Amino acid sequence: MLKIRSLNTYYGDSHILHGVDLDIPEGKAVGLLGRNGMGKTTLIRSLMGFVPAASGRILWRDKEVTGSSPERMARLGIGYVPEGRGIFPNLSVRENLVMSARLGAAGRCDWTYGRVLETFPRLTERLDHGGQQLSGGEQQMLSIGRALMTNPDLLILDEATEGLAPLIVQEIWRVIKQISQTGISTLIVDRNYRSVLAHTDVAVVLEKGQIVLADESITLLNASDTLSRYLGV
Amino acid sequence: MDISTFLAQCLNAVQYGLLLFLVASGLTLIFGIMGVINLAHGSFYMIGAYLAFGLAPLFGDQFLLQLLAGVVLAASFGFILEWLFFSYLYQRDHLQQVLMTYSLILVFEEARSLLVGNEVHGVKAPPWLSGSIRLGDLMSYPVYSLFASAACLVVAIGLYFVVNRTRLGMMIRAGASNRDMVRGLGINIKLLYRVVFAAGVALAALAGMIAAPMSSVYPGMGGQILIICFVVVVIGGIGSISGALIASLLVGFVDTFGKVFFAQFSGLSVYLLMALILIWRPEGLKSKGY
Amino acid sequence: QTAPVKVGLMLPATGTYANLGTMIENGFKLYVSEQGGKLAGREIQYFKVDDESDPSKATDNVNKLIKRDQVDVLVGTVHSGVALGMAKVAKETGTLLIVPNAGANAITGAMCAKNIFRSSFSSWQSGFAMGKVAAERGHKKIMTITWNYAFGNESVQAFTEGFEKAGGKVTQNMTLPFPNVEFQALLTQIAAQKPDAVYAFFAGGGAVKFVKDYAAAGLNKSIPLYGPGFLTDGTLEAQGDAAQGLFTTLHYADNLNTPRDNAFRLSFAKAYKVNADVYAVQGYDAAQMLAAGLKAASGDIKKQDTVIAGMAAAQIDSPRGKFTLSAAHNPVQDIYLRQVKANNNELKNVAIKALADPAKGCRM
Amino acid sequence: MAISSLSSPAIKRSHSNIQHWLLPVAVAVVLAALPMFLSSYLQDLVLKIVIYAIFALSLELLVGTTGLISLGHAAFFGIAAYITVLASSDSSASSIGWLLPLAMLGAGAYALFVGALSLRTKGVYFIMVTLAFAQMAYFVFHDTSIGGGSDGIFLTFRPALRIGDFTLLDLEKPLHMYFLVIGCLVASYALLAMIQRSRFGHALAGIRANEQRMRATGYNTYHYKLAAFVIAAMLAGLAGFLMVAKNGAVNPELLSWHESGAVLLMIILGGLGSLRGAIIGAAAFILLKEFYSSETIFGQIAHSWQMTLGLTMIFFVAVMPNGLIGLVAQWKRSRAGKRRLTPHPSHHTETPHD
Amino acid sequence: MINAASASPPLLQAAALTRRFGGLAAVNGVSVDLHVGEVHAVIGTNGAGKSTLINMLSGELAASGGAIKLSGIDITGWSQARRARSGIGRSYQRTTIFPKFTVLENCRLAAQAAAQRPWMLWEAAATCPHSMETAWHAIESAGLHDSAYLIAGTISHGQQRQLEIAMCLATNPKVLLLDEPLAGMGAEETDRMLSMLERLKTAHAILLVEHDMDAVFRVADRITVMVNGQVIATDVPDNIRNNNDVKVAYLGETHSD
Ligand SMILES: Nc1ncnc2c1ncn2[C@@H]1O[C@H](COP(=O)(O)OP(=O)(O)OP(=O)(O)O)[C@@H](O)[C@H]1O
Ligand SMILES: Nc1ncnc2c1ncn2[C@@H]1O[C@H](COP(=O)(O)OP(=O)(O)OP(=O)(O)O)[C@@H](O)[C@H]1O
Ligand SMILES: [Mg+2]
Ligand SMILES: [Mg+2]
Repeated sequence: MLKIRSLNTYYGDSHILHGVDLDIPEGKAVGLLGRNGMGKTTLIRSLMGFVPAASGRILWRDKEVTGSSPERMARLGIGYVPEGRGIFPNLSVRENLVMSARLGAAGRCDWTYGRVLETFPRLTERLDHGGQQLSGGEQQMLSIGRALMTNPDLLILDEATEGLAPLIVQEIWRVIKQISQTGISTLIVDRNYRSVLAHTDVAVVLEKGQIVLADESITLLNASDTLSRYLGV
Repeated sequence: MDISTFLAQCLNAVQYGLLLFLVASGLTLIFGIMGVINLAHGSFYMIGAYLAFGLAPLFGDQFLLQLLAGVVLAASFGFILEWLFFSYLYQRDHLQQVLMTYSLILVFEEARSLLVGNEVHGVKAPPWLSGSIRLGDLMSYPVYSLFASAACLVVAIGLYFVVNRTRLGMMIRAGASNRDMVRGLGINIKLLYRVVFAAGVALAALAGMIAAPMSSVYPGMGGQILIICFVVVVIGGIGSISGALIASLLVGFVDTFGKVFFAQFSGLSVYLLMALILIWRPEGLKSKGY
Repeated sequence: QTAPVKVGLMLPATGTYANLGTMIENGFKLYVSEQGGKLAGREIQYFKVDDESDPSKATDNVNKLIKRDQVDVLVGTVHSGVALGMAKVAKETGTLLIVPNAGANAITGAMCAKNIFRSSFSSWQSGFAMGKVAAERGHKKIMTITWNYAFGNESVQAFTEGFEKAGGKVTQNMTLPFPNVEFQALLTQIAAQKPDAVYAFFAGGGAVKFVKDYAAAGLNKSIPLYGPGFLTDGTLEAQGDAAQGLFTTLHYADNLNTPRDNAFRLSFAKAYKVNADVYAVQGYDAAQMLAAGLKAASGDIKKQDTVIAGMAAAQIDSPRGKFTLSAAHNPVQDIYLRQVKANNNELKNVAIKALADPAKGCRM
Repeated sequence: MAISSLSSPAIKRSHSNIQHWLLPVAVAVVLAALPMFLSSYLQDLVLKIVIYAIFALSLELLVGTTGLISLGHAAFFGIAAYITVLASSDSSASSIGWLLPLAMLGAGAYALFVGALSLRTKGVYFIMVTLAFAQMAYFVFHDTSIGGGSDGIFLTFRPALRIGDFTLLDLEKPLHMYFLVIGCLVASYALLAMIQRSRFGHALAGIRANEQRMRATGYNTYHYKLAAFVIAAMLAGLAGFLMVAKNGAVNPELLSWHESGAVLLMIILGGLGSLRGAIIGAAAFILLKEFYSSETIFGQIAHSWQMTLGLTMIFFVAVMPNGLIGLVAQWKRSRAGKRRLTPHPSHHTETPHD
Repeated sequence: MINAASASPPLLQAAALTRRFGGLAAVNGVSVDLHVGEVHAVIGTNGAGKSTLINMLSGELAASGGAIKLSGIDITGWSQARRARSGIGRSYQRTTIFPKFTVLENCRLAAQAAAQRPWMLWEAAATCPHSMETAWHAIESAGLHDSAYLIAGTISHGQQRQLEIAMCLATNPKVLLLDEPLAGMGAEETDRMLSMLERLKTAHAILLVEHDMDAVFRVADRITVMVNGQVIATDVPDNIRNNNDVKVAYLGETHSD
């Protein structure tokens, strides 16, 4: 559904992404791995349109969307859970969720306010708290919930389990699996590569802004030598 | 002070407070919620007053229609203004907006002087609002003032509802804290902010139009109201509509009774109030803490 | 002598007083052009600076005229604080100064100097005269109300002096901060205390709002309102019905109906397409005073002592009526009692003839 | 392009000390030589600019360095000016020796009071509390008779500095005035430049960047901010003293929010975070207005100087995101960009750095 | 089992700490002791009050009740800055750095806190040898030497997390309060960080809040488990691992070490 072709991205003078190619097939979960500072977030921000790509193409369902604004990309059906959560601190939990509610492409409405709260019961107790008053983990749940409220076709999770308690992490992985099963594609960045590989169909590894490894997740899970070379494990 | 005078003074205080609120409401929207430090707000108020002066002959007795026309004109003006001068400022240091809006004040003032001259003009209240109500044996109260107060209340309630209870309001507030994230959720924030800015301008202009028959229109009328409106917004807690309402009433009371009891120092009173409140509650009266 | 006389006009071109600045400038130029563009045979060259009615910039602005343009004569300004700043510099540099409006008593009082003249009035003059009138009209207890700033306070003091000398009593002196225009609280106090009359000083937009609020509160029916002329000068169109019948005192009125005034008004209206007002007269007379001085020195502006002596001794044939200058260089003039009718401040009678400012504190 | 707001050793290396000081020293020398060439009017204009430059520099310490935006800075300027007039003798010239310190300490004392209270608040609230205290001071002078009310009061004799019978400085003399003012600019600039590179200055910059972290690392940020506030107020007081010594008159407008706003505009126009920017901003603001309101240059349009000045500033804001001083950096960068065709690996450019 | 370190008097001791936000008791009567030579991990559900506990210990938040002692001295009323200067260093869960300064400057500013002397205006901050040395040391320990001259706001999230720790170290603290230091770090960095903690604990008292259980069980000498503001268990790791309450409330059944 999303194709990226030879994407190059700069921050000022520094060349971060070097001709990245990436395919996210319809209904598949894709893992994005790599050490700190290798360009995972940059890749996501480029494809969302936050950072303009210097060259390369982005295709959404075979339609050219290169250079689109983030709001356009989101409206195409991309839900974005950014690194660092991006909660609106001046809005209450309820408002954070309500404001982003939107029907998905083709009027799909799988994720409602009620279902999000069901998925994250902890948020129910905090509905009238401001975004800033939440604990780190609560914020993370809110951020995922908020992205789900847009009923996306592709969900991008950048370090979505950071700061979550193990039980919740399990829960999140369960939800991700559930999401994948409903036919939503996912792009997952997470430091726990084992979980990523366990919950994705394919995975790619970024090293210094280049894709150095791309394969079925199961294959990679077993290729611990190669992985340790690129991920330092 | 006997009791009837006291009550009359309270009425004065409320009325002044409500008028202040009407002007401050547009400012809360632009300054408090969008986060644009808008010094030109007083100029929009002035533009509104001059609009009333200019439109009155065209509309005759159709006062409400005239208000509507003025609001539409002002909103379109605000829309264009945002597009020309503000759309590229949000990413920059907030202080750049200060410079921009200050420059706009200069331009507006001069444009006013060139277009309509420097005289003081009166604007007539519509006939159906020009009566007065007797109050005690000496005073009487102009009906128009009561109308103005009522209009202020309506605006207050409407604005409160839109900002706090609608998704539009939530989006606006979200945009103030994290523009990028709002875009990432698929909301066209540029358009949204242009509309909000236009609404702020329209509110200021509406306040000017409503105030015109009471205060007349004259050069420099915008500058006088600007600072006091900032005071109101800040005392109330930035971005809080209900706070602004409470604050305007408070300022109305302090100003009214300050003049009566401490004439010599009444210039200080409002600022003393602000300093005390902010030292007591560093985030204004109605800060939500988030 | 062929070089023109350089006249520096320091008047407001922006802000609340911009209009008054224009009237003064036009009055001045009208007289000069009536004389064929020359005074005592000398061409007049103008230099202009916008004083912005900001006293903190007064020194800088007046220095532009004195140091940059090296003018021979300064004319200005409307705002008293700015005029005081001008007077201070004029005194230090010895530049000839004619003040065409600002009424601060100190200009021809404590700050007086031989090179400082005024073609307008002192705030004392109109206030004092109204005090006398109010007493004559049988009022005993009067409240005053004004902005808490120098001119307002001076006006109220002069009124009190005149009124109490004539046997009245000022019961309360109310002020509000300049330029606050929320009068309602004080109007309520007036209604509660029920004085015989009220003396008020405001100007411009403040005057308009005060007069309208006063009427809207219904006070104008039971408690007469008095004030110096500025309460209703140049504001009548905006004040409308609310101002009808008000009494004010000033050194000028709209229908003096003297041949001199009629001629002046006609030629002013022809030249500038608007009716002359008191500010135009003051500008006009400033030019007349300069002309008198230049004539005495046969056009040689550099003979400053002669010029000054000429000005001080002159009798000015003003549209307002002839006047002479006091020892402190302030007009000794008739103060008129006027009443508002339609859009005019009509002459009722002469409140005090040939009233001279006491020039308190002047040592010259 | 990445630019550190502190001086880093890497930048130090590329910026030799001489280069660093050359420009300011050259400017000071030129300023000192100017009276030989200028008419007394232009000399006056230079003085006005320089006094406002000192005033702007003082605010720069607060806004640019510490991140405290004050909209009441004119209060200190005005209070020092009033103290100067009120404390001066009416019969002879008072000595700069005690008058100047008195004026500055007076401003500093008020700042200590205002700062102690207002530093409890943050952001826009801080802006407004400083405004509130300034307005209070304004109304005290405007509405009471201690300083002549709204008309203000005048200095009878300008201060002088005598040692024994020898008159070192007599401010009635334009040249003495001139050199005192230039000297004060040099001293203020040097002081602030020193502060900026000192530990104190770096701590202030840290507070501006992230006060929470500064507290957590062990800085008593409140005291730091208060110290900066008082120092800035005293420098503003210095400017106020010079202003009244030059003009010989004070009135409440000196304390008004218009004045506070104007000086804030100057430093924004010049470019925040840079001492040079503050000076350039002050000069630009004053000169632009002078220029546009000059009838000899603009004829009738001079009457509409508000329009031309406003439009010019709008233009500046539109094209110069970092103020006038940023223009220099922009220009350098575009030149550097042309020189090297391949991207340079280094992350460093030269900072707008004083 | 009694750890050798526990025998010595605690360096930092919190007794019955409580903090309320309106009606919510975010931390409710929590007591912890920190000893030199020991990593004391605090784990617990999201919103259990771990960060709030650290905020109170470091002085960022005032406690609603309870007392804090540092080397036996009551510091409950001390300001945050004073506590920091007396040797309490902390890191933040949400990265809290100076984004516009270089990495080195970030650390130098932190190191400078130990020798502030703001009145020495004539001395350039950048050449102060003491702070430079300490800063470099911290940068090396955190593994950021390659990025020392980069602007902190432009390094990646994981690198910023490393900087967060480096800045804490640069103040030369005796007590380290680390709020999820491993969050956002890659496997390699995690490994280095854990080795560093093991090294540091010989001379420091360390409180570690962390959700990475592999890491916690690797370095912790003692674990406190919090749920809803209260401590449900404090014990050595092995006992915690097998504690049923903890499993239900926090670890979950499927957890494998
Ligand atoms: N705004 C920026 N300006 C300049 N360089 C940047 C900027 N943001 C990131 N970089 C650089 O780009 C590189 C890639 O960063 P990115 O955030 O994409 O890494 P990442 O793979 O997401 O790492 P992590 O796992 O730590 O989040 C880093 O080396 C970083 O220094
Ligand atoms: N400033 C505040 N105002 C109101 N409530 C707050 C505030 N700060 C925290 N809380 C609440 O206190 C509780 C404890 O928060 P805390 O941040 O200490 O949790 P935590 O244990 O650190 O969780 P996490 O592991 O998710 O970071 C949360 O429920 C949070 O919503
Ligand atoms: Mg990342
Ligand atoms: Mg936490």
